[in-house]
Amino acid sequence: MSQASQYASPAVWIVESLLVFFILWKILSARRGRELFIRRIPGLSALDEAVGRATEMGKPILFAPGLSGLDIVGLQSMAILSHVVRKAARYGTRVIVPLADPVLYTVAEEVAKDAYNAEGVPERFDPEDVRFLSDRQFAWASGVVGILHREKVASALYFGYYFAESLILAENGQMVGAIQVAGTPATTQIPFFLASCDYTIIGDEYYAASAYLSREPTLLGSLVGQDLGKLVIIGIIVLGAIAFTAQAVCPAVGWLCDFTATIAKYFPRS
Amino acid sequence: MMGSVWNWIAAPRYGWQFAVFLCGALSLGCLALIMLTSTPPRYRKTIVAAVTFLAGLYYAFEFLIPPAFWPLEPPRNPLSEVQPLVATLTQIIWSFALLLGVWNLFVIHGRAVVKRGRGWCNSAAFFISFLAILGAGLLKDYTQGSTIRKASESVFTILFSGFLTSLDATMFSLIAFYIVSAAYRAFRVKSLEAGLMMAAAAIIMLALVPVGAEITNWLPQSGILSALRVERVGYWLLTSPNMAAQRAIAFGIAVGSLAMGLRIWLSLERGNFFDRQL
Amino acid sequence: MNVFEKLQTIDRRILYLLIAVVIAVPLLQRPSRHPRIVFSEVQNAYQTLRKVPKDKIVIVSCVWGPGTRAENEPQTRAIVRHLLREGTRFVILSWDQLGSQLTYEDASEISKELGKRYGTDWVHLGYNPGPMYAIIRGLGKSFQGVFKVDRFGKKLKYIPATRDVRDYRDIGAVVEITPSGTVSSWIAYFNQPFNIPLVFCPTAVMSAEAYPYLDSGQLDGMLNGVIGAAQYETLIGMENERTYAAAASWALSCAHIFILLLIVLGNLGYALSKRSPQRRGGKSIV
Amino acid sequence: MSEWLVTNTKTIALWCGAIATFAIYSVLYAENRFYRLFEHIFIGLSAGFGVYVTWSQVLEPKWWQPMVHKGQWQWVFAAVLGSMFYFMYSKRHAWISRVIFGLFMGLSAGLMFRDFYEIYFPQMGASMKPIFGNSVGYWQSVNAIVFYVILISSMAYFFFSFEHENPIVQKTAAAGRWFLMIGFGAIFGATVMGRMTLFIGRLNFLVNDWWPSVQTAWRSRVFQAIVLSVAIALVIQAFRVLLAGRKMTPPSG
Repeated sequence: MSQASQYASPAVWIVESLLVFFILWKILSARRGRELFIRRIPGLSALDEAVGRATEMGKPILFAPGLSGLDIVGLQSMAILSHVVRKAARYGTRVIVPLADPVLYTVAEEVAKDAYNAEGVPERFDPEDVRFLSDRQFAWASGVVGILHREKVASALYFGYYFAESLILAENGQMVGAIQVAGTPATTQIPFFLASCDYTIIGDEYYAASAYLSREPTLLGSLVGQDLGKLVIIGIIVLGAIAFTAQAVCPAVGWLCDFTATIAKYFPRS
Repeated sequence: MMGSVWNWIAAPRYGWQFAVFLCGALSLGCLALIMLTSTPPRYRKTIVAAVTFLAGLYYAFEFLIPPAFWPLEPPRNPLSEVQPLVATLTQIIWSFALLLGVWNLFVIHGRAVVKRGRGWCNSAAFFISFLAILGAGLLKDYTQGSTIRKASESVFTILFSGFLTSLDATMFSLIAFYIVSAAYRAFRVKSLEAGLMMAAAAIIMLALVPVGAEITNWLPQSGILSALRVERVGYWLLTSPNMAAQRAIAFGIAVGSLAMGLRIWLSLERGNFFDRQL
Repeated sequence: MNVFEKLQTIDRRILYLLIAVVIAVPLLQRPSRHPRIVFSEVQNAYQTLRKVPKDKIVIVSCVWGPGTRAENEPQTRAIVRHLLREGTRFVILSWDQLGSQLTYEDASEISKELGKRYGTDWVHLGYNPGPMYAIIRGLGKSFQGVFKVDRFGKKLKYIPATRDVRDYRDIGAVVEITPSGTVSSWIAYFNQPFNIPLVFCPTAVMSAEAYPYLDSGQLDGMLNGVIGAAQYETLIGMENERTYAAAASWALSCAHIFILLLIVLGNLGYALSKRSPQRRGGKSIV
Repeated sequence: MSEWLVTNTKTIALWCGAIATFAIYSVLYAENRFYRLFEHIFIGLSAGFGVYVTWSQVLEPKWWQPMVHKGQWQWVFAAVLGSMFYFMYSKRHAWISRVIFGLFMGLSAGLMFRDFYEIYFPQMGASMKPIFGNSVGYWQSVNAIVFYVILISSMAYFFFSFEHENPIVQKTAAAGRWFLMIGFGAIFGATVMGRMTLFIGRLNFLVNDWWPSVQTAWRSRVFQAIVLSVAIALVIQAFRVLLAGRKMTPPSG
């Protein structure tokens, strides 16, 4: 497919501006101090349990961001890492972070360092705990499997973009008896995490994670804006469904035909 | 006027001119870096935010502004024309980062080898295999002599198709085993959710193999009852409920990643990494 | 620990050994029995290729290489055998350097066995580096403009099988045998615009992607992985031969049944035992 | 030596592949030294190969060649930008690496508008189905209704900004989670076959490619001696493990 030849149609402008508007509006109103509510996300509450267990057992925690690079998924993973490292730093529990992307590795190191600083224990940070393993999918997986067994990790947290290696890691984590929590936007890997992990957060709960963990007004506002955005999408689909149904019921009405043709043009079915 | 100056600067240089321009550009780059190092802390965040915003603006405008809006004849989006260049440039800059990761590997394994602690042989094996494949690869590309070239080609083939691809494929195929233990352990009907997941998986597994299809072979091939044949049910599960559920997740992720992207682009993101004083 | 609890906590190593045996035995023993049930998409693929007029040619496009040989080679062999038996001329395109050699060897072996001749009954066009969409786009307008010579460098206009193939009007069907997401190029640039039947032979992993296309009728048939190949062999009357496809499809069938059996055993143990399992991981999947 | 290497490349590669295969599969029993060694070899090889590929396929043709051989001196700025990553090792100037991170974060964030269109607009389009009408069959109607029920209830589950206390919302979201589980089960079931064929592929390699060369090698006495000594070493090791009662990774059900 040639990418460069496609440009935003008016429909794209309308839909994307609506979404951007709702998200920014809610972020700004939250920053001005409006109280916002978000519901409980069980898998994320389990993160604290995982840190607690590792502390009790005196064993390290593994935090694997999958194959994510320095993109939106990877940065979200770093936000969760920051939370975990801070919690762990408080109790002096090690967090091992194996990475598959050289650039994200540098970010992860900074994030870990910052978290130790924020807890006032910068001396506890061991640079060897944040390691680059390999940017090759299964070489990375083989390395993580090795760490899981050799370091006898008590808790394994998988947050980031995962491909087929998800099950390899989760089953080996299961083998060493680690408590496991996972979250990924990769829909095809969620079933395997569900099968092998103790807690799995699914779909865009992954994107809600940083807001839920930090209770930062900006992030909470964004989350509320996202809900409005989802309503916009549902609205569009319902509208489309009504139009297509109406056209199927009375196929002879000219303007209905034109309208559905316009929808089909702006929402091409690939 | 501007155009001719630009053309003069951008023209290829050879010989001593090349050396002068290269050194000039290098010094200019270093100067910029030195200026950056002496930036007062209160401007640093602004610089980072500005770079982030401008970089994002490029791809945003490239997509959002159709060719008709640009005052150009024939109508075109000039940002799209430089897209290959931007792609190459980012790829090259990104490539320079590779050594960051390799450096980290060297530090960790180098320390292990020097200390001769437990498992230092493995770290030595890391260095040997690293150097072997890199050396063989470069030797085979840059030598003319037929013996060395042929030998390095052989070594490269052995390391690449012998080891690397086999290790890759075998590691991948481990999933065949893990999927068995995962299914066995997880698919217990302890809750409605677990039961539904198990039932869907079981039906599809039956539907995909002919042996499974024999179970409902007594049902007719056509007519209403045929919809109950296991291969039809499996196909329907995959295409209808599964597709709807996956779309629901996809739309949530779509908005979630849009919001996250927006926060990063506009430097609204919060968290230790983003809040830190630079 | 009573029997029911044991049923729930079989050592994983035993499971691994068993699944290895379940898969290896049919592969090594090579039973001749083919699947009795043939899925409708395989049936449709067979009918599509059978109905190709004898004055038209079939394009067999092979994207696979050694990496997915286990799945794509049996598909290629079954399709080639069927076409040779029907007496429908075909050309093989390969998009993989090593795959090009493999597909040539497969087709020559079958053609020798059936007493057919290279050049009159089939032609191999060698390795094409791509880009795939550009070549596909071009061949509908001028077949011999895109492909000039066969694998041995002989001009297509001097080869009896391809002499009269000019454009899409002389092409009866396309078979795409692939381990990756290449089928959309054929649909978008060739089969949809020129209304030419398309048979899709993906690896099992890629097949999920094909269902929407099958649903919308953009694909005229599909051989899903090695099981599809075994079912196709049933259709072309090889149901009593000891083939790799039959063995592999048995291995896969057995593996599926084995996993289902394990699930049943685990649940039986769970349902019959009073106490819940001790291991935390088995507690709940949610 | 080099001649022997060149003539026997294929055989050596086969044997290396077979040994690597066994090494990785050994982790199925328990993590062990053999696996550990090959894990490190794997990481070493992929790092070395990564550097080689980055040089030979990106930096050499796209950066070095144009700069040095085609006189495009401007490319040197790319190296300056690339060097900014390495400021992270400096305590005082670490923030400069943030500038280049910012560049990449910005680029990936800027792509979100296009990504949203390319990935999700077609899905929205495909989700607009007529529920009934003249040209809509009975079965199509049922499927469309099922589709909307699942889509909307599953999306309801993903609303975060209000507590699911209202019974209607609660029920809808709970149903949404059930439907999601059906979907995940379907993905799980559909993946099994593909994963099993991966193992079939490895088995094929061992049986069809490697085993013939074992049979050839078996004719030589040296090889027989090697196999015998390896076998004896393995048996001794196994006994040592058993006698020492060394604990392997505990099995789990």
